[in-house]
Amino acid sequence: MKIYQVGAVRRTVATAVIGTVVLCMAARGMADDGAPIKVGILHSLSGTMAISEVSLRDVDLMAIDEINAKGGVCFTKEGKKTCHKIEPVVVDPASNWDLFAEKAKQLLLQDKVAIVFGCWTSVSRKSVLPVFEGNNGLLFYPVQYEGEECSDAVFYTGAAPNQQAIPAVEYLMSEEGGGVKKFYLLGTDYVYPRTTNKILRAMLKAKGVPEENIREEYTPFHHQDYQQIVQKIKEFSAGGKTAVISTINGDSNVPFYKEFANQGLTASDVAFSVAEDELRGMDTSALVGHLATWNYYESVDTPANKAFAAHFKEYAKKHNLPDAEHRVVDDPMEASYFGVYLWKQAVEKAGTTDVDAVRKALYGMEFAAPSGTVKIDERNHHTWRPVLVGEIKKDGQFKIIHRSKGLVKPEPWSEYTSPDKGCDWVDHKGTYEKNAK
Amino acid sequence: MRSSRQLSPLAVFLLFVTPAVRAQTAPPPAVVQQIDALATDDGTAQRAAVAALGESGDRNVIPTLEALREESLYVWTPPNGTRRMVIARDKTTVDDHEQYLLQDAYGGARLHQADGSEISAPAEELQEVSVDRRVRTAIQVVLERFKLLDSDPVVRRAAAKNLADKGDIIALEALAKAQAAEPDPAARTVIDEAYNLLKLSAPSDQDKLAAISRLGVLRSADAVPRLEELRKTASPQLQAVILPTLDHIRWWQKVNRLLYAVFSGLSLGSILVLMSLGLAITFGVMGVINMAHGELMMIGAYATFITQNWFLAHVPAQAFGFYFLAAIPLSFVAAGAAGYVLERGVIRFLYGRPLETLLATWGVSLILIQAARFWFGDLTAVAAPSWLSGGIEVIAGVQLPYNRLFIIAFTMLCVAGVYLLLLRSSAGLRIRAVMQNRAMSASMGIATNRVDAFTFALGSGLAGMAGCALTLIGNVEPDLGQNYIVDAFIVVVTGGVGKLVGTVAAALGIGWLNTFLELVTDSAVMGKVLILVFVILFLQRRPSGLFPPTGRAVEY
Amino acid sequence: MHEAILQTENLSVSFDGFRALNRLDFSIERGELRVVIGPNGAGKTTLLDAICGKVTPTEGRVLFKGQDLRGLREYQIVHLGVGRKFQTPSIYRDHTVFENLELSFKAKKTVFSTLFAQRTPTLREQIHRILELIGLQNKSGLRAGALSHGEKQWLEIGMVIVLDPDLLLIDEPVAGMTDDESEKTGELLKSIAQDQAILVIEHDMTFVRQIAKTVTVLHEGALLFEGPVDEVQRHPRVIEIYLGREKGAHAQH
Amino acid sequence: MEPQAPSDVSPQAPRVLAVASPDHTLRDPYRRVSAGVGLIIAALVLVVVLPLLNVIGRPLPGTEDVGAWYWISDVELNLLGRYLSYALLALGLDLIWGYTGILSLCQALFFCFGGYCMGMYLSLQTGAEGVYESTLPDFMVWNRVTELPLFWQPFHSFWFTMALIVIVPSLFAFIFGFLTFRSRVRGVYFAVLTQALAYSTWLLFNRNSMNLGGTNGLTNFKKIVPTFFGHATTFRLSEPGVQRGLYVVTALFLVAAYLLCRWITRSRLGRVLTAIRDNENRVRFSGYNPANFKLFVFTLSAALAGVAGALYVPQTGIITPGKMSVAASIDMVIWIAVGGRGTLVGAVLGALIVNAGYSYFTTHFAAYWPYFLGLLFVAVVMLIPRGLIGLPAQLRERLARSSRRGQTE
Repeated sequence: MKIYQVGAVRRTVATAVIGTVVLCMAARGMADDGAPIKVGILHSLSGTMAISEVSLRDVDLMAIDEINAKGGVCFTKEGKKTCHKIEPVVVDPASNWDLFAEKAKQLLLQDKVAIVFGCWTSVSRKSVLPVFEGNNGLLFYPVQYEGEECSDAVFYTGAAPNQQAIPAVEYLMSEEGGGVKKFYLLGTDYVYPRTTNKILRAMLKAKGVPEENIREEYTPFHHQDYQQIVQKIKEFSAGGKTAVISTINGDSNVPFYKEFANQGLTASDVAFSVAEDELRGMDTSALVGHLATWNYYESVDTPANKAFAAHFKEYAKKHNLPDAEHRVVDDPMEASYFGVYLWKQAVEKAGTTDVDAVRKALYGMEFAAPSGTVKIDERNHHTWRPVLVGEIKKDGQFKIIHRSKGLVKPEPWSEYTSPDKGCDWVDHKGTYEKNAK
Repeated sequence: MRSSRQLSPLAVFLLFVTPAVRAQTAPPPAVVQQIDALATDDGTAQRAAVAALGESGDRNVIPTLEALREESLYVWTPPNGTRRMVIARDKTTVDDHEQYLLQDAYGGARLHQADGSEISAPAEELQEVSVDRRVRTAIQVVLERFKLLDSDPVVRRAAAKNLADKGDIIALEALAKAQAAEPDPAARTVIDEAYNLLKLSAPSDQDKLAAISRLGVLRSADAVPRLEELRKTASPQLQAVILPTLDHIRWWQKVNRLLYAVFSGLSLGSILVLMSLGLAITFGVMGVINMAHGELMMIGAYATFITQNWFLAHVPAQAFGFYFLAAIPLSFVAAGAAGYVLERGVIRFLYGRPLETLLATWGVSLILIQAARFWFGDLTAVAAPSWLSGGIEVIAGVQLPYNRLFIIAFTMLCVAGVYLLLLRSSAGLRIRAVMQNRAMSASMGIATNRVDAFTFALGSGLAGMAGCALTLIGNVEPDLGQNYIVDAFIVVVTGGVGKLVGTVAAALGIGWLNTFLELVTDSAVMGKVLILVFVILFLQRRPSGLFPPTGRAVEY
Repeated sequence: MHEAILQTENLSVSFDGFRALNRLDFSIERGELRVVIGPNGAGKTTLLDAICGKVTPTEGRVLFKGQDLRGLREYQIVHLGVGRKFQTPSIYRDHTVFENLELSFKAKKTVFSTLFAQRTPTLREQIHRILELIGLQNKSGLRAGALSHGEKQWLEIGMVIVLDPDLLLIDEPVAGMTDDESEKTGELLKSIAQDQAILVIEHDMTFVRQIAKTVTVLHEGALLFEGPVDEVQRHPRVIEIYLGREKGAHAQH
Repeated sequence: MEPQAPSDVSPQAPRVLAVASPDHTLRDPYRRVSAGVGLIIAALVLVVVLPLLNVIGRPLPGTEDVGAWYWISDVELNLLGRYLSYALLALGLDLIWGYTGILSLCQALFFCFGGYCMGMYLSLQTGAEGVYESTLPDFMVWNRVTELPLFWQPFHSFWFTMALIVIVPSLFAFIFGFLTFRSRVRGVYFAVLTQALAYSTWLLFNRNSMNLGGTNGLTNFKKIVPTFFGHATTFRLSEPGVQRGLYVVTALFLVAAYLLCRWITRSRLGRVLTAIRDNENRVRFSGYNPANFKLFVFTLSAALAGVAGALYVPQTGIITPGKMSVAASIDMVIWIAVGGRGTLVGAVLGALIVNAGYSYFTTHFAAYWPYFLGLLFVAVVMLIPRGLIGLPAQLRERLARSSRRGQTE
């Protein structure tokens, strides 16, 4: 950075000038040098969300490494086959939602990246959405979410509600799942649990579960004191056949299940929304036997998946990631990973990184992901994935106890809460009314 | 590779629960035949075999079934030998190859060679017997029945409860037998309840009537939904009994809820006391607004976490449960040392400028959080030692968790300790002297620098112990302290700065009020918000807190 | 002329059960210069605190110009015409001497009137008069924190004077001053006392003799004796509890 | 020893020499003129030159052209615009903390009140252009709210919104301040109380049932439609020209706020404020009611924060409860401390530098920002208590002191 000599110039002027220079230098990104394709990685590396998102950055970079090692992204343009290395631009939105928008803008306009892989929380996605829509950018979003969104700037590789929450409850209601009759919907008070529970409630109602057999309860972020809630669950679950559907966020899980175990609550099943990466640090003894529903587990028994998991462990060790020895892969990580490959395939098919062409190429595109073949829907920007119900094992892995027949079609608009709505970017411009032909 | 961290706590846990030694008798052929029959993909056949094993009444099949449930049961095909069923859990390394140590499928004892060495096998020779959930449910029922005769009354009670929940009328007989043999009164009550719950499904009204009145006497919460169900179809004669019984049970439920609220208020309050105690010293006595107080708690929590891991690696498994006792002083020392460094490095330059200490320590806390994130990476949690797991059921339906009882007792000890140290010891006299009049104390030969550093380290150490205790109920994570810091300040300010008794009173008051508000508003969020509103309004009425410092020289 | 400007009736102040003032009846007339003496803990400063609203009486009342001061805030009492100087100089260290006086100057003191306040010629003139009176005319632009201890004391007295109060409460004005300085202070107080009533707390008997006509002796929060200086010095009880000790204390210095 | 300064509660600022005597500055004609000229130049640079540089030198669309070297890109100008709105908030915070010595840890709250008012207006303007093609804001549709809640109604109107942006935060600050200042809650107590206030409001705003978008806050803004003399003009937020306009408006507001604060701090009121910081007890005995003065300055700072928030939101495109967290408010205090508390230029400068540093670090040294920020907190408090603005004076004094020591030896 240059130091400006200001000599006898008035203090105020000097400060204004220096300030401006500093700002401009800060805001200006790296220069564009042409040949490699720049891609943006937009995951929090500091702040509260770093715990979850750092792993996604790692797996993104690993996929990019793999692709580059095999020569990069190759396509034929004007009769000539060229290969391009992928150059990741990693930024840190620091778990600050405004900064997500700022960094997204910077990636798209300043760094001119072809694609962005990023976000975890709903709010971070909502914050960058206008940026991507307004500047014709493309985002791969790898986390399960509450649905009710239909944007042509985003490809959702995580689960829509009908691929996660609903199958979990359907399973619990089945004979095999224990014929659960009463549901305690417990979550952290924010959009994802609220929306998910709204859909679940509608679905339970449709299946004839009476109102008094459903309870909803929310706690603040980082809630630690679950004494009374567990006492309430205890009362609610008297008589058995009860399940707690938990959408508790992050660090509230442990206080909840410790209280759960210590108050001697044994009668009910709990479906947690925790994945391997979160279980990695927990004492799982009190969680064994409880359930979760995801579209992928590290324990999926295929050679491709074993290779993926092993490769990641190797990658973690090679790059000295914290706690490298115990690193695991989980659903959002797999979704991040195959997202990179799907995009690569689409670029190769389209023969360009142009957003519109890539988007078109992605419709209906399939990829042999670690969990098996996945497919981008032909119309709605979401991903066809298998649904797997897993039981938590003491080593923090899941035993897969139920799997869907084939891939489940993603429905961003739940059939229970918005039966008349659909999402279609081919024949309609996004969200449309199904009945209004 | 990750198993060393994950498996072992459970291995230890199992060690405490299952009887360690079993008789090494020759297995009856019929049982062996059923065990062999488990090795199939056919769920129905597996369920039949499981049921048959249950009928056998042979307790040596418990390890078999447990292994099957967690899929540690294997068919072992040695290179030159006959297939047999084995249990394989623990790994060992033989000639640089990972191998499984084998256990007998019947009885679960380790298999030994003729020369006494343990038999192990590579993974290739082992074929897992996999089961579906329905088989596992079946195993559960069989195991519960076995557990009715377990040596541990806690296990027997859980088994009875589970059998009642499953609603399997076949278990009635087993329960009756178990009840007759039950020596433990609490367990007998639970078995009694389970028996009568099942008896509600008995065909005769006479049986039902007896069950209903008995359940009423037992105030069985579990009976409520079943009685409701029964009411719809019952004869008028039964109806007349069911209604008052329901009322009676419901009334007791309300009493239970209230009792538990009182307890959880006390528990929450004692946690608040524990985390505010250190702050009461650093803030209340020394006038330092230590925003890194929460991070000192975090250091204490990580000290506990490291202690646990060290015990896992270096201490025999039987002694693992004692790690927590070792962790308490260690967390005190770790956080105290950090506090000492903080005082010497930063705070001593800022005495008398409280708002500056706020900013500087906030900066320190940011650094500590990110450093912890860098070193430890993730959300972690410690395994509570077995002697702090579970709880004591004081009356039916109200179980007081041991970890919370421990925290309450621990808090009382800490308060007593701090009280004695500050007000009844010569060190405390010096601390109070320096805090009241630095110049005078210095002229009387007190090394004020050392007293400052010691006092701050003491406050920090207390924060560390609070962090240690908090691992019993929550996570170990980098921003653990951030969850508590606002609460801790609120407690100290509400109590009146510099007053130990104020801090304790405010913490307990806020604990109870919070619990009460949560009960009334039926929402944890509103409870929390309202408590803050109350505190703000309270401080408007009494700006110096519950126990204000008084006197002519005081200017708040 | 013989009209009490300030009167306390049955005035008691307690802190945590300790009675700093005990049913004190006391009064001072317009234009009077009264000195209050008493050993440490006699309740002298508490008396001033109770008058100016810093502490609330537990019992009894304070009447200023016939008005009960109970419930009034300090600044309201100031506006009624009571000025207070503290034992140790309480001034605005980061402001200049001029600004210190300007801030104290008798004017409308609401938020908006200060926002639009101008430095009128009257204000400058008055302040310069006071500056001369307290002997700081050459230090008007100096940061007050840079003044010597004695100058700070004078500045604070100046700040009280510029309020134009009817009653000045002055707590140990000559503490820490040289003999020369205290004599000047005495003259200063005497010159003000022609228009305004002054209540002075002081230990220094030389100074007391210099300025006082009537002296009030407090002991354990109650009135022990009141009368001319000479009588006070002859009063056996006063000598016993106060002057004797004071002499002893002087000997130690 | 001052009787009214027990060590643990007195709000003290370090001796701020620079502002001690505006009388001096005014009396020195050279400095007075130069300060004035500097101010005008700085204002011109911010309001005219920078946006101009965004217009000229713009790269040709659809080419590989990166623009002239002096071109300030849309992203940069937008960033700067947001920093300037922070600077606006910093001015208010400096009034309350730097000048009056009251540490308020809930400025981010007022910022968000203003921001949410603007956000509500913008959400309603988005109208049927949202995901659901409903006139209700998107989040209400998925929360099954069928009718616009009553408290949203005023935000249909542009001018009502403009008024509420000032009224909501200042009224809130007024009520809170009235209760606290009247009962003489001071120093640390006030800081802790404001922190609790920020915390509880943050908890409330995270709730969906507040009908303010819960954790996701308000987003997906499309346009501003101000009405002038009954004539509505539509400005689409996605257009660079509109963003540039917002920048200019922000810069103008900053200049105006600076002038307002300068007027206040140089009036007798300003001297009362610093007097409260240095010796509140004496202020009372000089016949002022400190509570009223504090209330005034607290309310004013809240209003400035509200305006800042309202300017920030359309330039950022989102407002969430995360912005009003306890940490956010504390971070704001460090802007002032870095620039130099008790000086208006310092507050502005601090806000700009710290935030530019934030953007820079999170791009080029991802994940190291917390270390840097933490060190900044410690270093500023311990090494440069008067901030960057006071640094030259501090160095001069140190130099003078060491040379004096040299002479005496």
